[in-house]
Amino acid sequence: MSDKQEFEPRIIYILCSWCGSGGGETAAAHHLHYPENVRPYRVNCTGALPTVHIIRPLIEGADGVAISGCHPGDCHYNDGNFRARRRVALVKSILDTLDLEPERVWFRYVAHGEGRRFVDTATEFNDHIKKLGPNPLKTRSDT
Amino acid sequence: MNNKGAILPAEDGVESAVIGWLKEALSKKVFDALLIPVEVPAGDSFAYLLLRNPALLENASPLPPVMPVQGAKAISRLTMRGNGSKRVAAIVRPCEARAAIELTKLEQAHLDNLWLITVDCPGVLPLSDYLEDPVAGAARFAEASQRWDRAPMRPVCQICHHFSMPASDLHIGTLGSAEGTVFVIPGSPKGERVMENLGMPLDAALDDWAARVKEMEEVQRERRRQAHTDLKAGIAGPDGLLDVFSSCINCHNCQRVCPVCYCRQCYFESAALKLPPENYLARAGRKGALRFPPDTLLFHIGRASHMVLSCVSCGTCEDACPMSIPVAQVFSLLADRAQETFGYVAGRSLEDPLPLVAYEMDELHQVEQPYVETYHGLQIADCEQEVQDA
Amino acid sequence: MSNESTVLIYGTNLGGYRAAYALGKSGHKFILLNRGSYVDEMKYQALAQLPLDFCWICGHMPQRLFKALGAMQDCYNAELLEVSGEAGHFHVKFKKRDKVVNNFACTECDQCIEVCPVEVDGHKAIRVIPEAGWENCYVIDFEHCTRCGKCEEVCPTGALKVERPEEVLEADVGAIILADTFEEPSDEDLRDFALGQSPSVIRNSEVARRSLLTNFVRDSVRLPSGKIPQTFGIVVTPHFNRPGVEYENYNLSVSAIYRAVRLKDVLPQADVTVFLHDYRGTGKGHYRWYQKALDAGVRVERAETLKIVPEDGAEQVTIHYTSADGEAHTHPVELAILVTGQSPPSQMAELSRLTGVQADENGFCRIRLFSCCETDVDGIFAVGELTGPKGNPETVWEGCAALTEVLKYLGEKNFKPAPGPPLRDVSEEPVRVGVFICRCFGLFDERIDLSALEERVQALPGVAHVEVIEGCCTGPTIKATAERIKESGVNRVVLAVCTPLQKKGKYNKAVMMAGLNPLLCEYLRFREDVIQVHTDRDKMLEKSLALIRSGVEKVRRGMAAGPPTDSFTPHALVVGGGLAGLTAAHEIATNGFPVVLVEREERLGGQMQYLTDEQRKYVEGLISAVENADNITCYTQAHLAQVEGYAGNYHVVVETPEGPVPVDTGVIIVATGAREYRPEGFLYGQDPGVMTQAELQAKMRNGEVVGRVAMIQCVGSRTAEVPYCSRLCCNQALRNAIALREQGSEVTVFYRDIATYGKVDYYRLAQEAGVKFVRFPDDHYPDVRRNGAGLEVVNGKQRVQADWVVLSTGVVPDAENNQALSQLLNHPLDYEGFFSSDISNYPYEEAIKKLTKPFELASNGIFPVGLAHSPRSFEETILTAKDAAGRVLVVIGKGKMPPPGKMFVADVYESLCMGCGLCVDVCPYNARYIDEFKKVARVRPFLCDSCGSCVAICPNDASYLRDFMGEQSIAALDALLE
Amino acid sequence: MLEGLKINKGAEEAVRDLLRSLLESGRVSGVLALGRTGGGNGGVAYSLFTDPDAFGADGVALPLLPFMPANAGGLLSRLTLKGPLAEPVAVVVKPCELRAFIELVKRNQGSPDNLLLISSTCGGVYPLEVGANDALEERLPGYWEAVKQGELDSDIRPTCRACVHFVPDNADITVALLGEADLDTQCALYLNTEKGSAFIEGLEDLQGTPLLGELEAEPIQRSRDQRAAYREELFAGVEAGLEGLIRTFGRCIGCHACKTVCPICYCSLCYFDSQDCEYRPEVYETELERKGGLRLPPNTIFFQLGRLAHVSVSCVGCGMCTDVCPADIPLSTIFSKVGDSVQALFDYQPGRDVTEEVPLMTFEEEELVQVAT
Repeated sequence: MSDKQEFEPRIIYILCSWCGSGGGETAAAHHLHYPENVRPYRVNCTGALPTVHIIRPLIEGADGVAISGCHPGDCHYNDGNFRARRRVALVKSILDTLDLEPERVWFRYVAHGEGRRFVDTATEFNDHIKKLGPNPLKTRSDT
Repeated sequence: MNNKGAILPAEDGVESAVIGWLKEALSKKVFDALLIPVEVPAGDSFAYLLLRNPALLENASPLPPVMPVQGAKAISRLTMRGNGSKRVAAIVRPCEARAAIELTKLEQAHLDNLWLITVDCPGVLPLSDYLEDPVAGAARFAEASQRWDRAPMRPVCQICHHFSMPASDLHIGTLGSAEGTVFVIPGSPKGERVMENLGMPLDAALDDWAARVKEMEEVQRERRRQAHTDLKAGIAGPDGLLDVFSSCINCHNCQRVCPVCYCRQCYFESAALKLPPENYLARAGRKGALRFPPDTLLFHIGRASHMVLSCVSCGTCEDACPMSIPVAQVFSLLADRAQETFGYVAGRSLEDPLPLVAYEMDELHQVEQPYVETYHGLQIADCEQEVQDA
Repeated sequence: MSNESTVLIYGTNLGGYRAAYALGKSGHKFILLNRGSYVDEMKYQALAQLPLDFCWICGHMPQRLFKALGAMQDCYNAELLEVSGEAGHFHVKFKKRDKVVNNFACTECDQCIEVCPVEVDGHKAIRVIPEAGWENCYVIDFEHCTRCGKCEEVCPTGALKVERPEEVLEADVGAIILADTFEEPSDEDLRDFALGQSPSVIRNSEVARRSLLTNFVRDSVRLPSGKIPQTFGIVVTPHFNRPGVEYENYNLSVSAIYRAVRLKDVLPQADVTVFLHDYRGTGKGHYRWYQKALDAGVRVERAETLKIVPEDGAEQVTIHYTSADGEAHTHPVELAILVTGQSPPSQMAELSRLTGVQADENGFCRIRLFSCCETDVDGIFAVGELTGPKGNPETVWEGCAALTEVLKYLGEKNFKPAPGPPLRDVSEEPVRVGVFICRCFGLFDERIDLSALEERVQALPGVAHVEVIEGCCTGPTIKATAERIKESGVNRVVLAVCTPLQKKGKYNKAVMMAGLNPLLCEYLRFREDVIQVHTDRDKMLEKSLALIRSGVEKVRRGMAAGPPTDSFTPHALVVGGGLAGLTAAHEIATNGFPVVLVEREERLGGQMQYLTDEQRKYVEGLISAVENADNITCYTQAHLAQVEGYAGNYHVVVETPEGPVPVDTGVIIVATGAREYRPEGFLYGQDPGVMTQAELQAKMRNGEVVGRVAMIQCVGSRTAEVPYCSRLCCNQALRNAIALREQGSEVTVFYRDIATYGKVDYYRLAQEAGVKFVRFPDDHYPDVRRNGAGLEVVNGKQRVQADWVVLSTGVVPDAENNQALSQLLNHPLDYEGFFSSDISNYPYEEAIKKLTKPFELASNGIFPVGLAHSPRSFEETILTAKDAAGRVLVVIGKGKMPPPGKMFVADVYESLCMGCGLCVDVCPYNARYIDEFKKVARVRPFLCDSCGSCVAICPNDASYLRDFMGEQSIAALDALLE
Repeated sequence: MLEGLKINKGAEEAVRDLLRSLLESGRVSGVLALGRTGGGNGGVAYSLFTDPDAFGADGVALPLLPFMPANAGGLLSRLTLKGPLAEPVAVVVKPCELRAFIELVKRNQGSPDNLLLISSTCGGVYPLEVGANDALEERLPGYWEAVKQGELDSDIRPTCRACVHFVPDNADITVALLGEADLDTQCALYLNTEKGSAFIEGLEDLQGTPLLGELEAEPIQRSRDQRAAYREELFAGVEAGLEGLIRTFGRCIGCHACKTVCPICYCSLCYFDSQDCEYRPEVYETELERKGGLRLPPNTIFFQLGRLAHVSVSCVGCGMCTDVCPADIPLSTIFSKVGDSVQALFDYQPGRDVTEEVPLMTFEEEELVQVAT
């Protein structure tokens, strides 16, 4: 139990450069705080995110990968988020089939103005991953 | 689909009947050339031959005991740059035809001038089993396929439920046919035209065939389900999975022989993953060690994310694995689950759009993480309590 | 003397913004007078009427861009003082007072907020207006401000001045665009709805305002007690308000329905009722929302009268209403949301006095007939809600439509962005990465140990130089940073700064001034990702290091490349020679660009049989103007036979009676129109007394008249086959009904919902004129029968005798033609079979953000207008055509153009590309194609918006963005994990 | 300079101790060596170890395991492809792997800087399938017994049994194994270079006595003679001529796995997988017209001959190609046979010396077209 409390997850938070990142900017403008171990990674659009970019961190050291882009209909490029959703579904299906904890991947829309939601997502995801415990893959040397 | 077919006499067995039929088609100029497995000169394996000379059909086999090369790969090689001018009949197994359909959607094959001809498939032997003693292998195959006994066949063939007519142009139905005959079944207008040109009226009812196929499909489906359940128990979680792939030598041969892995250079061999030494040392430092070459698991999962939606479970990967990893079985499981997510069946039809190209606005909400409103803000639970109280 | 080239824009409605954008793009400077004290203060419409709560902030970027480039002079707290001169040569005098904080010099360090001693309602007297969203606007609450001046002292860049002097300025301008916003009805205007009398009544615009920050969560409707209401009443107030108080634009019904659906999304158990008189969902896709609401369990109550009564001390109000049968009902709700209309602009009288423009009888600015924005004064234009109740799409369309008019009065272009500084070729140099860490004028030092960070960054592999800089977002710091980069001798740069989305231009400028290609640089959000969101100094240091390491790994692999260019054929092709096509062709040609007009029929003019005399005359005028124009080529009895190419470079073959004619064009305007629905049943075609509205008009023109007329609405609209509202029929029917009443006929209108809209309330006029209205159910039309006395209309138990039965038939797309053309042009049709104006229009077809998105070629240089796009009235058809013409004029003059993303475009490694075409399929901009000979994908750079869809779909990284190459991203991700 | 060290521990333990203390002392940042992967029924793979525990008594590392899941020459190239190591790394590889790495360094595919190369006199390795089915463990006692005698276990790959370059030329440290009768209790380390010596000298935990004597003793000579004879035997079995080639490669499935695992094949995209070898249908149709029939996928012989032309001069005879061939074609024998003659022609021995230049490799793509089937 105490181990789990001390466990500090390493989290990659993949953000689209419009809404997802914008949420982070709004959060910053309001000085809202979230755990330091959530590390943002910006892509132009969640629709530009190859599946490998979700899988790789999970193997190479992340305890969780969260992805936030624009709400349905808000995508700066029209449909990138719908495409991202399909890709996330695919990755989750693969992880699920292999019992590799698909719940380590989160996909949640965050709009530019949603600083609160951004921070809540980072915090909630961090708590959620803490409950799950460390990602066993990231310490496996034989991957 | 037409629910009528024609009956082809096959007193001397399916193989010679089909070969004879193809010879006739060649001589009648219904086809200009055939793409068909032919025994190699040393007699110890089979290879796809594109032939126009009927004499070369002597050692051909529409149902060879092994599948050294996935036929869709041969079709792709022939037509990747466009439709040919010659009418080619490709005699392939159902899984090969399905892969050809996928490759066509991926612009790696062009089928306008190519007829996919399939035969009810009893499966094939594992390549290594066969190569150990080709003569004995051939006999074992003949005996087992006669009885539709899949036990000696490759593990994925044992659980194949798409062994009969895929979206091919013509299909040879051997199941449910009367002794000494087979059905010839057109599956497309293109196929019907061929029947017409060959003077084969569509007057045979296919009920017996369809019933037998259905019956066997159900058995196979159940087998598949059971096998997948057992398999899943074995590969579950990081421990199981890494056990299964622990002996992988990173030769990437599974990818190289995979018909739907159409990339000239695989992403997992690309510059993206070639990193400076400090990267490898840092990763090793995090884990205590880094398997080298790195990215074995990334390759398998990543490759899965690239191709499982088009995977036809043909088993070629497993045949080509020097370490006997049950890669085809694992991928058949991944493929079934992933394709189910999108309501897609690889190779079912040319019309179904590839799942990652299309999308619906209203779908897959299960992957959207619901927002627990004001997670750390106002105590929403209290408010809800309030609502309930009210 | 040539005309002035600058334009004065007064007011900040969406139309004004759009016009500003169009002017800047087409090379004209403009002065923007904002009555508000910050950028978004006067944007009522966006909030009040935006039926959606989505994020559309990216659509507003251009304004800032033009200021940065020098096309825009923006004035705050502005007031117009004097206008003299005439079209082409106006002299204007105005006063302004600059914003307290000059955003361009502000680093958003928040030190002013920290030192401010005054705290009101949990805020300091100086605070950020978060509603502005895309940039943090600092405002002072002068009511509470003590003028202590501490904020001014602490401001590191001098961006803040508590007391700004009021300045009076004068300017010579060629034209004036009036773009003032409307007023929301006041609490007093809404007194019947208990607004201000109970916490349980709230405006929809208020919900939208709250939602803009939270993307509509339950918080947006939370009651003051903290309770989440469970019963909602959504009331469309103009349906029940006193006449003349507020006007309805056509968005209101769908706004109400949309709000109801969203409520059900977040509170599925809630009881949601929408109160309206009629569901007036006349816009594209509006009726689908209606269905969606019903499916979601929303109750839609059609009421005759409605009043909201507060309950003392309770968070509850009661909605008293009468239903169509006259029965009175009450419905208590915990929250009533008022969907309000528009009140006439408050500035109208003043504007009339200053400029001479005239108000109409309702107090809106009057515009000339068949013109979208010409006022009574030449050279002065009015756009958006200033001229009447408007939906967002129309407002935005008017912005570009105004351009077509304004350009006629302007002189030579007077604005051109300055060329960038020369860039160094670093391809032969070994990689040397420099990391520049912003201290934000000392602010960051307080939060993090910058020298420790500097030291640790220095030790990172590949880092040649580390330095802490003051900032890189004000003129002097940009220059200083450029110098430091240059001096350090590095050829790759990581800038650890803030908000790259907003400040990217500045950062690019700094590195370009240092001679480096922006592709060799990475900008990190040091402030947003570390400084302002965390507290643990050690962990912040670790995180900063990881972010910087990640950036270093990315730029180490960066490759420089220049912006690709492509040519643009400065010709336009218009398909369809009806009103829309003629208008577009005329506007484009008048501004000097050759146009080819293709008409299927023998003559131009389209469906003239439906027009009034006045309209007919107007169209005939247009026809002769088009036929006599030197630079318009008309082909009649012609159609498109072949279309190849892409936006800017279309190669079209037009099949004419004289044979095929090749046409090269940059853009294609689709104005192929639609057709009238031909009714089945209702004894139509069997009894001479049954006719359509158009046929009725013909009879009326001949002076025929009868005693009893029955009209049936929605014939061929809102059915299973035609699932939309045809928009035109209600106004047309009621105009006819009123005219018939004037002739003494008795008129009964059978309807589902009367979907009138606009300044003239025909519904009320018809009721006043004694037209009878009978509602029929959604799922059952009235029957038309013959009996001895003539015709009889049977609606349930009701029977109405009539001499004529007039069917109000809708507009249906020309399905066959549209299908064929859609395939030929590779341009999608919408659900209803009209041409889609946007490639993706979820969830609402006229989604405003798409309209404000400044990318003219996003729809591939194809502009559907008029009835080909959607059912439109005569005036609206002109508007869509002029909007398209305006958007065309913005781009058509550019001979060689770089892509909108400059060097940040997608590209292909040919040796890896398999030509599978997945990237072509997923590209939303048609920016890709397969080179059939080499069988590899290629990029049309100037259609590429760098979205990266192609990168993600490509299995083997053959596709890449120039700043997001496979090896960059993997290395950056790995570094982030360390 | 210390030239050798005799350690009073079994070879395996001594090498583990050496590597562990190199890591623990910080003299190296990592060790590339074989190790167990997976859980209970796992396999064997190379790993870059940073944790010294891997070399403890129960550690997963197996540095001297007679198994080759990949040619480590290629792995060292991968490790140092994008630049030399900034920190020292020790590697334990087989002589053929070392030779392959030297060839790759010559082609700018890697850098030996900061690498401590440890090799051994090699008693050959088992075929891959032995490692795949857990049989490896059982064979080890027999293997080491044979090695002590200077003999090779009969199940060792034919390629190894025919290998005459089993003494590492370029290692910084050579672990004497072949013919070392007291292998279980004694370990002789030959420190061939100053680098090797510098890393060992003063290393705590590694006590031993200076070693005097020659590596090249009788058992090594004997083994070399035996292997040379077997080599001749193998070469004689290669079917000659075009017919022979066609027969031999008849069952090739065109997977190009031989190329993928070949350490010398360093191209990221093989010429035979490139666009140049993707043809339009008309090309096949013309060919069909001429020959009546053609094999698909094409270029079976073209690929093999072409690859011979590309790599034979540097073929180190590691046998990976044979190991992975799903069609069981004895590729390594053929490549070694051709390699020997080509190398003799240029008087070149691949991997002998990093300063020795690769003989100019010229070939013409056109000349071999006629032999393609």
